[in-house]
Amino acid sequence: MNKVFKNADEAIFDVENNNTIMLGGFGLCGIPENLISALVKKGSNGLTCISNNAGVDDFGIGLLLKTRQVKKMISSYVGENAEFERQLLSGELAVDLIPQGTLAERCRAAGAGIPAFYTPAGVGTEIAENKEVKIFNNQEYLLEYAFESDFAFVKAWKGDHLGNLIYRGTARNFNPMMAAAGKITIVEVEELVPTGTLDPNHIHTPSVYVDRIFEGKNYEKRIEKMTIQ
Amino acid sequence: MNKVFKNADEAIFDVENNNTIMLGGFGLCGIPENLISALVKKGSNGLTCISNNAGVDDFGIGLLLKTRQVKKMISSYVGENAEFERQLLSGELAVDLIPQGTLAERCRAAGAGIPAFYTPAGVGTEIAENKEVKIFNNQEYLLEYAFESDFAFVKAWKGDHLGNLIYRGTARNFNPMMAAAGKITIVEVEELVPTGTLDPNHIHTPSVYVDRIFEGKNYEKRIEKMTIQ
Amino acid sequence: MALTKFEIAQRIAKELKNGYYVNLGIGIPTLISNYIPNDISVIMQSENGLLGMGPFPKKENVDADLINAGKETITTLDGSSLFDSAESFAMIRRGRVNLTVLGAMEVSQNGDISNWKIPGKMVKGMGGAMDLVASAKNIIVAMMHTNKQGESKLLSNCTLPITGIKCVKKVVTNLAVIDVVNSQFVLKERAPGVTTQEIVSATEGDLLVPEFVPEMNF
Amino acid sequence: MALTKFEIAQRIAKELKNGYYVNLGIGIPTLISNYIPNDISVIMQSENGLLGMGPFPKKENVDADLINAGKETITTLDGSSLFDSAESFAMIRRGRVNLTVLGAMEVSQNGDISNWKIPGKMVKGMGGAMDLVASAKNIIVAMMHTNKQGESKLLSNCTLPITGIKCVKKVVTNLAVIDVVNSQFVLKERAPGVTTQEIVSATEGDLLVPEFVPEMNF
Repeated sequence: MNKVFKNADEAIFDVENNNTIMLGGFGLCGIPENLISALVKKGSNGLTCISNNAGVDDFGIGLLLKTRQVKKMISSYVGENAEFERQLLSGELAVDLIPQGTLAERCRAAGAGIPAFYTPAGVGTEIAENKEVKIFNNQEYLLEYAFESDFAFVKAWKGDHLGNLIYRGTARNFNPMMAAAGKITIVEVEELVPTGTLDPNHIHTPSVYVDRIFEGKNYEKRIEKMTIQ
Repeated sequence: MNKVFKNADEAIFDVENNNTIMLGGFGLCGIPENLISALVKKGSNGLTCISNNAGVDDFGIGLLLKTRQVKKMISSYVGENAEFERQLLSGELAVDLIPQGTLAERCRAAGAGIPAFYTPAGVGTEIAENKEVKIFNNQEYLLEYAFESDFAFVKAWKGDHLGNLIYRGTARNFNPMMAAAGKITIVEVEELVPTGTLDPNHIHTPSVYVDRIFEGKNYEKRIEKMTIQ
Repeated sequence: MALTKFEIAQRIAKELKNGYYVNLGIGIPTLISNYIPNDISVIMQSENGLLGMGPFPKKENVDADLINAGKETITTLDGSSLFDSAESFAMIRRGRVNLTVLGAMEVSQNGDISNWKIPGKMVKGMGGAMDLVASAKNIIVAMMHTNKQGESKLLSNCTLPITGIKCVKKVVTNLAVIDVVNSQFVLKERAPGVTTQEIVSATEGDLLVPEFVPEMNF
Repeated sequence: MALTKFEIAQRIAKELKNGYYVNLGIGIPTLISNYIPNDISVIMQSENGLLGMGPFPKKENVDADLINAGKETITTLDGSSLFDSAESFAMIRRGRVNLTVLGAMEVSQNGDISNWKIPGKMVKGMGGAMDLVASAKNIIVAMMHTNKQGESKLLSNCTLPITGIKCVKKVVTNLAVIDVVNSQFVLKERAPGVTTQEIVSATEGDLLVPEFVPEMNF
């Protein structure tokens, strides 16, 4: 079975309107740049995007917002871009705000075949509304569910032809859990290496989770806040 | 804060009778040899041990069984040793058998501050007795709880003075989840290296989970079933 | 002629597809790796934390830190990955392992399996079997058609404690290949020279027998 | 004299102990890292996946793959470790992060905190704040004692949407150090030159004032 695709355009051949897509990344760090561009080009719309953030006006998921391909964002922190705010206020865009740790764990649960789990985050707040509360050791916890998604768009540093992945720095963030969670997991890597060149002990995402992989190009890796000494 | 201890004897100074201890390892692979020996020497008894297996007659947790220090085993597969069987049949030893994936996930949940989660393993079997059943997507799942333990005894390959750990091969197994789960986590490593010598991108267990660390000695690393070409 | 356990393994090997991730239980299932067709590549999962399990090591390469779920010393391969036990069962529960082959004491016609406990005997534990049968999408049981007393192991209901319910999709025995469909056994193939009548007699559960039942080929 | 935000950070830095793992929120909390005593070593957690956050990089070492939770470019240190977001919040929920310092819009006398949402204004989200306040064992709030309208931010009940309940242990403001004990604010220290009466007036919630309230020292 060949998992290697030529490029992002070919790898997303079966994305359809109204699909739910997980996108790795924290801010603009570790985002699947090539896959986002290909999705803009493909024009699929009505999308639900699960991603910690929503990009900036002219980069990341912001590009999909500009083309109005996104129906709903499921994120922990958004609004670093004006178009997002405009669409939200006008009602064109729906947003589900979820505590970041819960967002991460709901991805992890999906990737681990755990349909639901209890977490303390949000107890006593408005995000607890309509959620099941259970008490363990005299403390309240909320029941949270695994995410369902049609695709996971993942960015890794190195990957082999079988789909084993290694991330770099804090670009790892949500990528490994989403890689495991996606019904179909599509991965772009900065460097596609021959199978057998990565140390089995250093693999972050085992190949079993990866359906498609390709070597991305023209990485911009934009920096949101350049801070120097 | 200094986490580095001289040896296993000093590292387990506060283990008490009737404590619950998690012990890493699968079969005899990746077991905390030095800590087990020190525990035999210390003689603490009435222990509850959470460990995938129970060792063999003269190695691993078998050593603690021989000295009758163990009151209860929580494991997925046991009985590779005669003394274990004798104590079990005579009623001296209690055993809780738990599906291996549930055992692993209950450790992981403990280490992740998740008090409980749902899993399909064991639905319709006798291990589902007295457990809460919930239906998700038309399938039944069992509610399973995070383990509580007083100590985690962990074996890693390399560790630095701060407690960052790297495991080797399949000796990783239950060690990382137990390292995260222990109320007090004590780690023995084959090689204690200066802080700064391990690549941050290759760390399997971040230092935050580790309370005590020491360089073990005289590793036997016994092989249960030697199979060669 | 009824199949040997090696022939059972050989027949099951035909179910493998290129690129499959496979978990093989102890016993007959382990033998399957000897019969993987040359033109396909499958990746073996060992639930103690390895994808891409290689053959036994040469004597000089034995490594105590590299064992499989049967606690045997093994090797890694190009493309292998190592991980912890939580991750290992995460991929199993997630349904990412394409095929699981297990031994069994009993299988019932609705796909229940019993393979972990005999009342009155020392119970060693279920290991990873309950997680595997609860989550794997494709489970094949490899076993003898009858037990040592000559009693059928393909039953209307399991008599031994259950390992998992409604999970077995296919059973390959020394006599036949049998699918589990709509709470019924369906006879798909006969061992060479074994008659349909012999299979029917050896099967306690409801067995649907199509008009033509081919002999297995390997 | 009321403290500057830098002095608030400086005072909170005194709460750090050697070996502490610390998560610092955006704003005043971030400034704390400038005041860590020389004789102790603390390890900064950034919830996007880093333990052992180092200073900003030199221009030539800027790495787009190394940012903190505030999305600023940073560096690693000896002993740093990198991990995914699930692991990052695992260690937070597990209670392994010793101290969390956050800004707030309001704190109530039972330890509730509001810092993520103002009704009628664009809501950007809670990020990791809800997880942090629900799990951290030791939470210090760094904030001004009153808002821009001069109204107290230390209240009997929060008026804004809550981020977490009964979680704040200590509040350090420009006027005072105040502990939260048994659903009551307890005045522990005054900013240099600030009177007890000034603090009482600026505090809407129940404030227990001990007979002697020392001035802060740094």
